[in-house]
Formats: sequence, C-alpha cells, structure tokens
Amino acid sequence: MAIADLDLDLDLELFAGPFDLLMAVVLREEVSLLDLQLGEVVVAYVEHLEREGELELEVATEFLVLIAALLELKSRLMLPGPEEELDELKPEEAVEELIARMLEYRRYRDAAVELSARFESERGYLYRSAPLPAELRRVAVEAASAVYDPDALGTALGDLLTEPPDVDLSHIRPTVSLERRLRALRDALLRRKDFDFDDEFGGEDRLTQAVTVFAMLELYRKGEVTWEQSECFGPIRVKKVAPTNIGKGA
Amino acid sequence: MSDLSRTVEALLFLSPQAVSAKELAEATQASEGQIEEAIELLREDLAEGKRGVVLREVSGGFSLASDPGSEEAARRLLAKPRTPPLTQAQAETLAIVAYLQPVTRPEIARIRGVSSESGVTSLAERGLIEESGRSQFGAAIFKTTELFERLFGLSGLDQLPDPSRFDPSPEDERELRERLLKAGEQRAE
Amino acid sequence: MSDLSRTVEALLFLSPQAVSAKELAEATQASEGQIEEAIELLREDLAEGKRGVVLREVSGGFSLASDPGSEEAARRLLAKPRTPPLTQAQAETLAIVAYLQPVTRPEIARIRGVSSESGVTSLAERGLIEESGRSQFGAAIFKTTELFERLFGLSGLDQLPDPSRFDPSPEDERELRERLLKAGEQRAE
Repeated sequence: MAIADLDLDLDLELFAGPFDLLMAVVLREEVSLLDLQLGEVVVAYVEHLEREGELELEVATEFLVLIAALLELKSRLMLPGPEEELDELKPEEAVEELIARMLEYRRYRDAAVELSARFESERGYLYRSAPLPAELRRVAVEAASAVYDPDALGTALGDLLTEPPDVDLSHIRPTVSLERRLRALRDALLRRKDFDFDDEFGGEDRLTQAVTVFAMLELYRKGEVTWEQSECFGPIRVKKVAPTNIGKGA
Repeated sequence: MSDLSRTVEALLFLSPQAVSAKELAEATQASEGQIEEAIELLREDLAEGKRGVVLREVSGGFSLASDPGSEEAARRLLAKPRTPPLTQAQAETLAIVAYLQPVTRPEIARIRGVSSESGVTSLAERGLIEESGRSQFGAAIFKTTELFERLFGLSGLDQLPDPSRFDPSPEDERELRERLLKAGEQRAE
Repeated sequence: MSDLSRTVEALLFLSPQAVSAKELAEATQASEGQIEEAIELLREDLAEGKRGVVLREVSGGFSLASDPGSEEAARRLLAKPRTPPLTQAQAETLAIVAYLQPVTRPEIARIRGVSSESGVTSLAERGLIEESGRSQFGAAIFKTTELFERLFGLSGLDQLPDPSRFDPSPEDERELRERLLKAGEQRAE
C-alpha cells in the first residue's frame, strides 16, 4: 500500500501528474528516463514533505528505494557504447529489476524488525566485565624462568649511587661590582687602620683583585685611603686616611 | 554439585568472553563429554528464575549473565544507562551485514537504496559490526562481532532467524507488481 | 532463594569492586536489614566448597570471587604471563627494594628523588615485590618475592651482583643505604 498512499502531485517540465503514474509511464517507456530530471522529482517530494509537515517512514523509505533504482537505471542508459544489452533494457525488464530491488529491500526490512525485537528482549541480560584477579595477571612461580639480567639491578643501583655532578657554571660570565669592592675596602678599613692587600684580598680571583685596586683608586681620589709599595710586585700596605687629616690638609 | 561443574562455573565467572566446551575441556583437563555433563548440571542450577545469575549459550560458547529481573537495580548500582534501542536505519543495516557478511558498504547502500554511512558508523561505534579488510576495489568490508552475538543471545550466526522467513510471499510480489502498473494505468485512463 | 537475594547475587556478580550493604540497599530499594537477610542466604549458598563462586566479605563490603580450587584451570584458560622489559623507573625501584629490603615507600622515594608510586604499584602487580607489614610510622614496607628470584635466575638474595662493582663502592648495607639516601637528596634539590 505504501507508495500508492503517497499523494505526490508532480508538475515537471516533462510530466505533470501523480508520482505513481510517473513510475508507471517511466516503466512503460512512455516517458524516456533519459529526459526525466530525477532531481526535480526529489525536490517535489521534499516540498511535499514540508507541506505535509510529517514524514511517514515507510513511504519515505520506499520512495528512496524507487528513486535510487531509477537513478541507477538512468545511469546505465547514459553509459556510452558497447554494453548494448544494458542500453536496450526493455520496459518489462525494468519493471522486473525494480520489483526485484524492492523485494530484496523488504526482506532485510522485515529481518530488521525481528532483530530489533530480539535486541529488545535480550537487553536485560548483563555480562560481567571485571579485570582478572591479580594472581592470574602474573606469571606463576612454578612456570617462571629467568628472563631478566640481575646486572640490570646492579646498574640501576650504580646510577642511584652516583651523586649528581656540581652544576657547571662555566658558561656564566663572572661580574664584579665596583660598589661591592668599595664596600669591602671600607669594611676592612673599619676593622683596622692599615692592612696588607694580599692578606685581605689575596684569596680572591684575579678579576676581583683588579676591581679592588680600582676601588682603592676611587677611595684615594676621595681622600679616604692611601698606600705604600716599596718595590715592584712587592707587598702593598693599605692605610686609612683619618678624616681629621683631610680637614687639616684642606 | 560436582568438582568439575564448580570449576566450570568459576571459569565462566572469570572469563570476559564466552568459553567453548573445547576450551573448558583443555583448561580443566577433562573430556568434552565430562564437560557436557558438568554444563548440564550448571544448566539446571542456573536456569532462569533460580538464582541471580543464569547460564547462557552465546557466540560459540558458554557465558554467565545476570538475571534480567535485576536489570534495573544493576543499572542503578553501576550507573549504566540503558542502551538505546536500534534505530530503523541501524536495524536494517545490521540485518544486511548479519545475513550477507562479509559485505561492503556500497552493497549495503545498494540494498537499502540510500547511503548507509551513518548506520554503519553507529553500529561500528556500538561494537556490533566491525571492518574486516577491504574489497579488491578498496571498499570497507563489514562483519558482525562477538558482542553482536552476545547482545542478541545467539550461540552462533547459524542461530539467526531463517532468512527464508523473510522472503516475500508470491502474493506480496504480485501485489507489488500490480500496484506499480495498475495505479499508473488507472490514472492514465 | 528470595527475589532480593537473587538480585543481590546479580549485583555482586556484575560489580568489579566490592559493594557495601548501603549501596546494595540503594540499588535494590530495600532496607539494610533486608539486605542483611539476603546476604545471609547467599552466605550459605555461596560458602566455600559449595559452588564455583564464593561470597567474600572485605572491608568495603561484599564481592564474589572464583573458588580458589579453580585457580590452576583458570590459569590455563586465562593467564597471560607477561614479562615485558623493566622501565628505568621500575629497575631503579626494584634495585632499591632488592638491595635494601625491607624498605619503606618513603625511603624509596627519597633515594630516587621522585615519587615512586607507579613504579611500586606496577612491580607489586607483576608480583616482583610485595608488602610485608608496616613501619612503626605506618608506611608500607616492601620486599622482593620468590617470583622475583625466579625471574632474575637468582638462587637467593646473596646472588645479587656485588654493589662494589658499581663505583663508588660502599662496603656494607648500612653504608650503602646512607650513600643512596645522600645521593637521592642531592638529586631532589
């Protein structure tokens, strides 16, 4: 009954009338499938659906099967050349093809109903899904054979025993601040009025010692310090200049 | 209950998949005949309505399942929503795959008359069908899964309803033919 | 068997974890008293030696487990003995346990300089180490297992490679422990 219930009136370039009539005239070759714009039929059907506002599933499915079959037949007709027996598809053959197609579809449609019912009636059975107990997830002691090398443990232990190397700072450039050296000099002079440069700063690196000499020059300029060196490369005696002296000198 | 049936029950309890009589025999080092007997005892003890667990024969073997009467409580406990029913597109696609497997996607579409992309995808997502290689033209080939047999309570694909049951009757066929032609003729008059 | 005990049995069958009486009551919409009765029935039916499945009462509640007598058959059917290579984290953790045992989890973490949770768990799951009590402060104490000795082909723990082979060379176990801890603390800085 289904497709006959489809009240679809078509107004196509080539054909005006109901859909099932179109099917009949196509099958009897009163209208050439080659000239028929199947797209127009589909558009008409979609418009029909919009007007109706509801989709009757069975009718819609059958419509789709028919249109699909027509499309396939038409594409065969459009194939060029040698496959002549295809080109000469007789109307009766087209009917048979269409019917066979629809019957085949129906078979699976009915099987689907049965499967759905079965699915429904089976849904209450639930199966267990749990991990295996731990003892089944590992090798049995009796079945275990040596697969690991004990040295791997020794090596891992050796890695753990190795203390991490000191962080390498060689890529960082040392900088020595003149400010800080000035402070160090003044601090040293607070403790003692005079001291030997090497005693005080001999432990510093060369750069720090050099900057400290710059700081001494700065303090000399300010009149805070003076020094003595009796010979080249000899010891340097640094001396504080008393503020009173500065006052007197000025 | 015999020692062997107890062991068989334990194996079915532990195994995530259905276990065949042959596998049970190997694991218990018993004969298949003894396994048959043990299963027979279990079948009685775990018949529907007796306990909370029932013995089922699915996908080529035996499996334990919870009694359907406890489904609601189980879903509450496990916070597992009920699986939605199959849509018509899914059911049709599944029927085609189940009866024709292995079958390609274009073949499914040809029979249904529509592209079956979404039906195929959703069934694969639900684990009911799976790809099993490619045809010589590169189309994906599908077959049903073990889960399909389990969820449909089938002990094997041969337990699917006889497909000849779905053959259209000669009357159906005649009716269809007449309808296609007659309807047109009437209107053509 | 009452309907409620059947449902409780089904729930315990399905749940991968132990289920408390409260959870059972909620899922079945019964009172905890009724659950107690249902469990009592199950306790009789599923006592050890009766079926392939036994009722277990653990701290978190109730669960079903396969009968211990079926372990051998279960192993033949299901066990997938896996001995994949050890990861660096596993090898380090295992070395610490092997050389210093018994050793606590915090000590392992201190020596490695990182949390060793997953290494400890995976080694315990694979049966290479096991908990052997608690320290006075409640920390789990670990030692290696018999399976460990088998898988490393050791006839005893004294067969472990001499740590003095690996530079630097501590002389006794106490010194080894101290050096390991010291190196670990430096790593953690």
